[in-house]
Amino acid sequence: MSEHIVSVKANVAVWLALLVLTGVTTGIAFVDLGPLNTIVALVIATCKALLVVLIFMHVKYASDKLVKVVVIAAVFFLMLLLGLSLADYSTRLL
Amino acid sequence: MFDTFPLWPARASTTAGSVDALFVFLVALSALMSLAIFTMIVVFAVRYRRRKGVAAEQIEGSTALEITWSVIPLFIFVVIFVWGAVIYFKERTPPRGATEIYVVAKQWMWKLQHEEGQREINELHVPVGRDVKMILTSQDVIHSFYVPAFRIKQDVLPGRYTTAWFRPTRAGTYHLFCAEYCGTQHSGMIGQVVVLEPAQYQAWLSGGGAAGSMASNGQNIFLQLGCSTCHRSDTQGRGPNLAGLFGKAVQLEDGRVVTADENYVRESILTPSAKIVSGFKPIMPVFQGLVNEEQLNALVAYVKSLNQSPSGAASGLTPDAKPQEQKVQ
Amino acid sequence: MATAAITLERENYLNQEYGIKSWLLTVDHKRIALLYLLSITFFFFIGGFFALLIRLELLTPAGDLVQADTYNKLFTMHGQVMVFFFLIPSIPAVLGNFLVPLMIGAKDLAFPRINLLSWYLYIIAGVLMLHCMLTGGVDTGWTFYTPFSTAFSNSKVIEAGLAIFISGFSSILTGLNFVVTIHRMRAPGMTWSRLPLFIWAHYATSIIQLLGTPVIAVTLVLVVLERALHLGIFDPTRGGDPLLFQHLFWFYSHPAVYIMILPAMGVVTEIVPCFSRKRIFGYNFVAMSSIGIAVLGFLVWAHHMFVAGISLYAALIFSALSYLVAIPSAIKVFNWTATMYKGSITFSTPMLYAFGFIGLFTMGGLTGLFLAALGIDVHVTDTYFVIAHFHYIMVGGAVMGYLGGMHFWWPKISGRMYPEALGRLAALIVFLGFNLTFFPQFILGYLGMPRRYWQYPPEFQVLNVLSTAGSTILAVGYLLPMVYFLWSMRYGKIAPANPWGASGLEWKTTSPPPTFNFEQPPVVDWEAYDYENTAAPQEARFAG
Amino acid sequence: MPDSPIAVAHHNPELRHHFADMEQQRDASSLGMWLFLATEIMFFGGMFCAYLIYRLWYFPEFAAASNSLDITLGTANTAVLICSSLTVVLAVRAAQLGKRRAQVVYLALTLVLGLAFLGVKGMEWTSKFKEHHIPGPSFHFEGSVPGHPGQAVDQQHAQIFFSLYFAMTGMHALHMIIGVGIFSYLLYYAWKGRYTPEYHTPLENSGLYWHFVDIVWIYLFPLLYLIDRKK
Repeated sequence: MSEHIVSVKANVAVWLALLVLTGVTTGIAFVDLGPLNTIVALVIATCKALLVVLIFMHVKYASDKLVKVVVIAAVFFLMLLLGLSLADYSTRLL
Repeated sequence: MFDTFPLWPARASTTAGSVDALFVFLVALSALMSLAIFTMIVVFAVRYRRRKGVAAEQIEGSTALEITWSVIPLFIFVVIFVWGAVIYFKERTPPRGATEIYVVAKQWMWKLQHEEGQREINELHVPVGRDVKMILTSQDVIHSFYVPAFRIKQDVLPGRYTTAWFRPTRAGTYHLFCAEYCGTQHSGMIGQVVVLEPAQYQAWLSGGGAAGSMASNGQNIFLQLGCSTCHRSDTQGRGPNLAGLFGKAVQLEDGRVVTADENYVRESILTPSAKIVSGFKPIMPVFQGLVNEEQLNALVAYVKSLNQSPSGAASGLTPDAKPQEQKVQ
Repeated sequence: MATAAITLERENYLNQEYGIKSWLLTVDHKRIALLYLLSITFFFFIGGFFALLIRLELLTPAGDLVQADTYNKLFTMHGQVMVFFFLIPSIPAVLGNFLVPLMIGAKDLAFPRINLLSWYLYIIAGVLMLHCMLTGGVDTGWTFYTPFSTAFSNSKVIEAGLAIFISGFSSILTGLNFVVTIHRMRAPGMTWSRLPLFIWAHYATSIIQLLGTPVIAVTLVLVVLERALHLGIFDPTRGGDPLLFQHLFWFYSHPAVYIMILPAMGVVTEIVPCFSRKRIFGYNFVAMSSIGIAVLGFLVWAHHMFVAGISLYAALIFSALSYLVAIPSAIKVFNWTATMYKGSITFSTPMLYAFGFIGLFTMGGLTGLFLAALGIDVHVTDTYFVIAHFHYIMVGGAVMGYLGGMHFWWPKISGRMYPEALGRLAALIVFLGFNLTFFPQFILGYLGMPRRYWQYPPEFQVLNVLSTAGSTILAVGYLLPMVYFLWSMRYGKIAPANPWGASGLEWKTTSPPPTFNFEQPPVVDWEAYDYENTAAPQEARFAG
Repeated sequence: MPDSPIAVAHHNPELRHHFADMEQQRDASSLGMWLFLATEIMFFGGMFCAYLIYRLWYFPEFAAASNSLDITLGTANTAVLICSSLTVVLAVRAAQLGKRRAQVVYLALTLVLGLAFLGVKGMEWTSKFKEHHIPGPSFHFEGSVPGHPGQAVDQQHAQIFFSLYFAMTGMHALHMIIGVGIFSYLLYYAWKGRYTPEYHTPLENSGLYWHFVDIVWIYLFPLLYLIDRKK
């Protein structure tokens, strides 16, 4: 696996994008979108996280699929924890 | 001999029979399965034990066999799952019109109260043939209400209600256990359930000890705490009219719709701001710490009683009730 | 004898260096395995001692041997010591540590220093646990249920919680080491489909260790914080939900059962083909069933909570999912049985343990079906039925597997043979003692005797006496191997490189192996379980 | 510990005896780090699970409590952390290219930014302390539910928010402190010129860790600070 060296330009672009997204998420929190507020905030956070994972953490350039599998697996199991817990909490009556 | 060394628990409720049936089925199935596997192992072990000049025959495997012994158990499992789920569903769905008994568990004792007002400690009297619904809560840690003869068990949680129900089928005295570890005297938190013939039960019930029904106790507390100032029987109150409320769907201020069950009434008394009824202001004071579990149970029983007898309910909500209020004080 | 003398003098991992420092600072996975062996044996005897006291107390219905509080501490610490300080590290940290690099043809685990760190974390946790036990102990039950543990117990919950938190990191690092080693350190030719199934089992175990353990770690942190600072997250009087604790706890603690049983299955999967002189039946299915158990094991946790107050619908979902995990377990049992078909079977001690494992695991698994059936679970959960069920899995399964593995690889580990006749006798004693101890508990459970009871109604006494009698037999069965293993280290016959005629890579190096495992880096050009081309041992060479 | 005959053939002093070559060693370390991060996801996951449940249960109080957090400091701190991620990336890049001075500069910058984050966090915690927002006997919360100024806020439910706030940001800060420790170590060895284009695995893996901690904050920020900010 030869290392990929990301250009300064790409790195700075990602950095700027992250800063802009931070501004956007803060700004948009003050706009009333109803229940969409939470969703928008989480979508923006996920975009930021993806930028960091793919570019800063070099996952996009990894020739080895294993790293991707590990990341996806961890997120999958986290979703299991949240999802199956919610299966209880969202249907509790008495 | 049987009494000192029983091999099967007493069967004293309608649920017990159906649980036993599934249990026997599973025992038979397991015996069959293990017998099959153990026989094969023994037969192979003997038949294919090492012998001079006889080499093992290398076998890769068989996808057909693998699929067979995955799919057949799967079908059997579906049967067990559905069977078990049906029993569970019945166990968790109390029938309408069941007699209600309120249970407060604490380290290390069971406090039970009948609708009619009788209080019992570590002992519960119920009649044969009547549905009984237990409304359980705990004052401290988690306990578990367990009557092996009825095959029912329900954890008793602090801060909320859980329910369980049974219909006794046979008179007798049965164990009541705490089944969730609750501290030092966990194994001492035991009692008995006395199932009586209906006539005997009536005699026991009239034996006294009750200071008014739970609903009337609840009504007294309701008036004492001044709840009736806002929760009036007409539409003029600053709080919702409680008559006919129980069991109904309630439209909340934030758009949600909830069912007015025991936990809803409980929460609305203790932390009223949690669920604001549509059209009302969040002005009700918090009663957490002001009422104990028994009083809370009585209030819940009272709110329920407002469904059953509209006339009695009305009397509790109108200024006519003044005399009763004085009686309390 | 001349050849034996040469074997002894050959440099190996045991005689390469001497002195306490060469052990405490070693990064050799084989030496670390032995460090673990010593430490978990120590904790096994502590846990076993607690178990015997519990059984003695239950000899009579009245609480007369110890005080109620003492009894509560005994079963709590029995559970915590056995689960976190014996069963979870047992096979992975001892046999796994020793064998994973050997089986795949590596010189060591990927991170030898982290491996040593795991052991030190385990020791720190163990010392903390011992300190906790000696200065008052803890009485919450190994399950730490809130709000009892956070607001009511007067015992050393924080200390025990921290000890288990630290031992969790030991477990995580071991799992991490295994996954990386299996991925990155395989010898040339050791493809995934040639891996011994012991490796597959450990790979699956490691997945659970990696993804489950952190959840209990953070849960215990929250319990500790709640107890110390009254956060209220699990406290109903502060708006918290005690069931949330149970969800988080079982998210780890149910899969944790598979951390204990999967490696034992791996051991049995090595033993059965070897003593049947046959390839394993259905390699792919056995391998995939390990992974299947690991993944599906994460979907079933709330079946511990059917009466706890969870929603009816959640209970239905978790019950249905629980049956799914039974399928891969069943596949394994069927494949082991099928492997014996048309084999050439011998009955050495490891094989006897494998038989015992299959039998007891089958019964443990089948009674699991009872517990997953909602209607029955309501009656038998939190009773001795559950106790019996999980002891069939964890003791009947995991410990039988562990002992079987210890006998199977003892020649490789120590370079000596254990006395075969005594080995078979001990296996028999363990099997009989185990069944006498735990089978009556199934009946007790269905009769309705709740677990964690210090005193009980008199009609349960006969069965309890049987159980206590069995436990003393079981204790003898466990002491015996300990004695003759120690004896064999000095007086046992010198073990050849491959006493069983087994096909795995670990048998292709000397016994005990040299520090870097192989004289020459191995290249694998044969399939797993290639018993067609592996010579059976000469009878005389290993008969005890 | 003597090297086995095979390993002797390689001469990079950083190659550990049990690996065949540098590439295998690097791949192993990288996989190990990613697996560790996977466990970290589950570690924080337990707290996110608790957060999710209580946010659904006690949404009004969560909104009220969230509105009492300082959004300016929160946003600024997010920006600080993002900048530190950039400096980490540039430090790793400098190592890849063999530029020692740049490595040292970027690592030092990372440390400064990390400490700045912790400083701001400390300021926020201090003001929470002064406002009696620390869960416990003296807890008191006076904020109001957004959109319902008159509604009394349930103290206990608000306290749950702050319990989770302190648990989650505390655990995050602990990770930051560990990160600062690791980066001080890296700075020292970068100064010594240990990290070369052939060998800079520690730098790379610590970078992964730093980015992960950054990502946790990227989620914590909207979840804790931005609940129902609309007026």
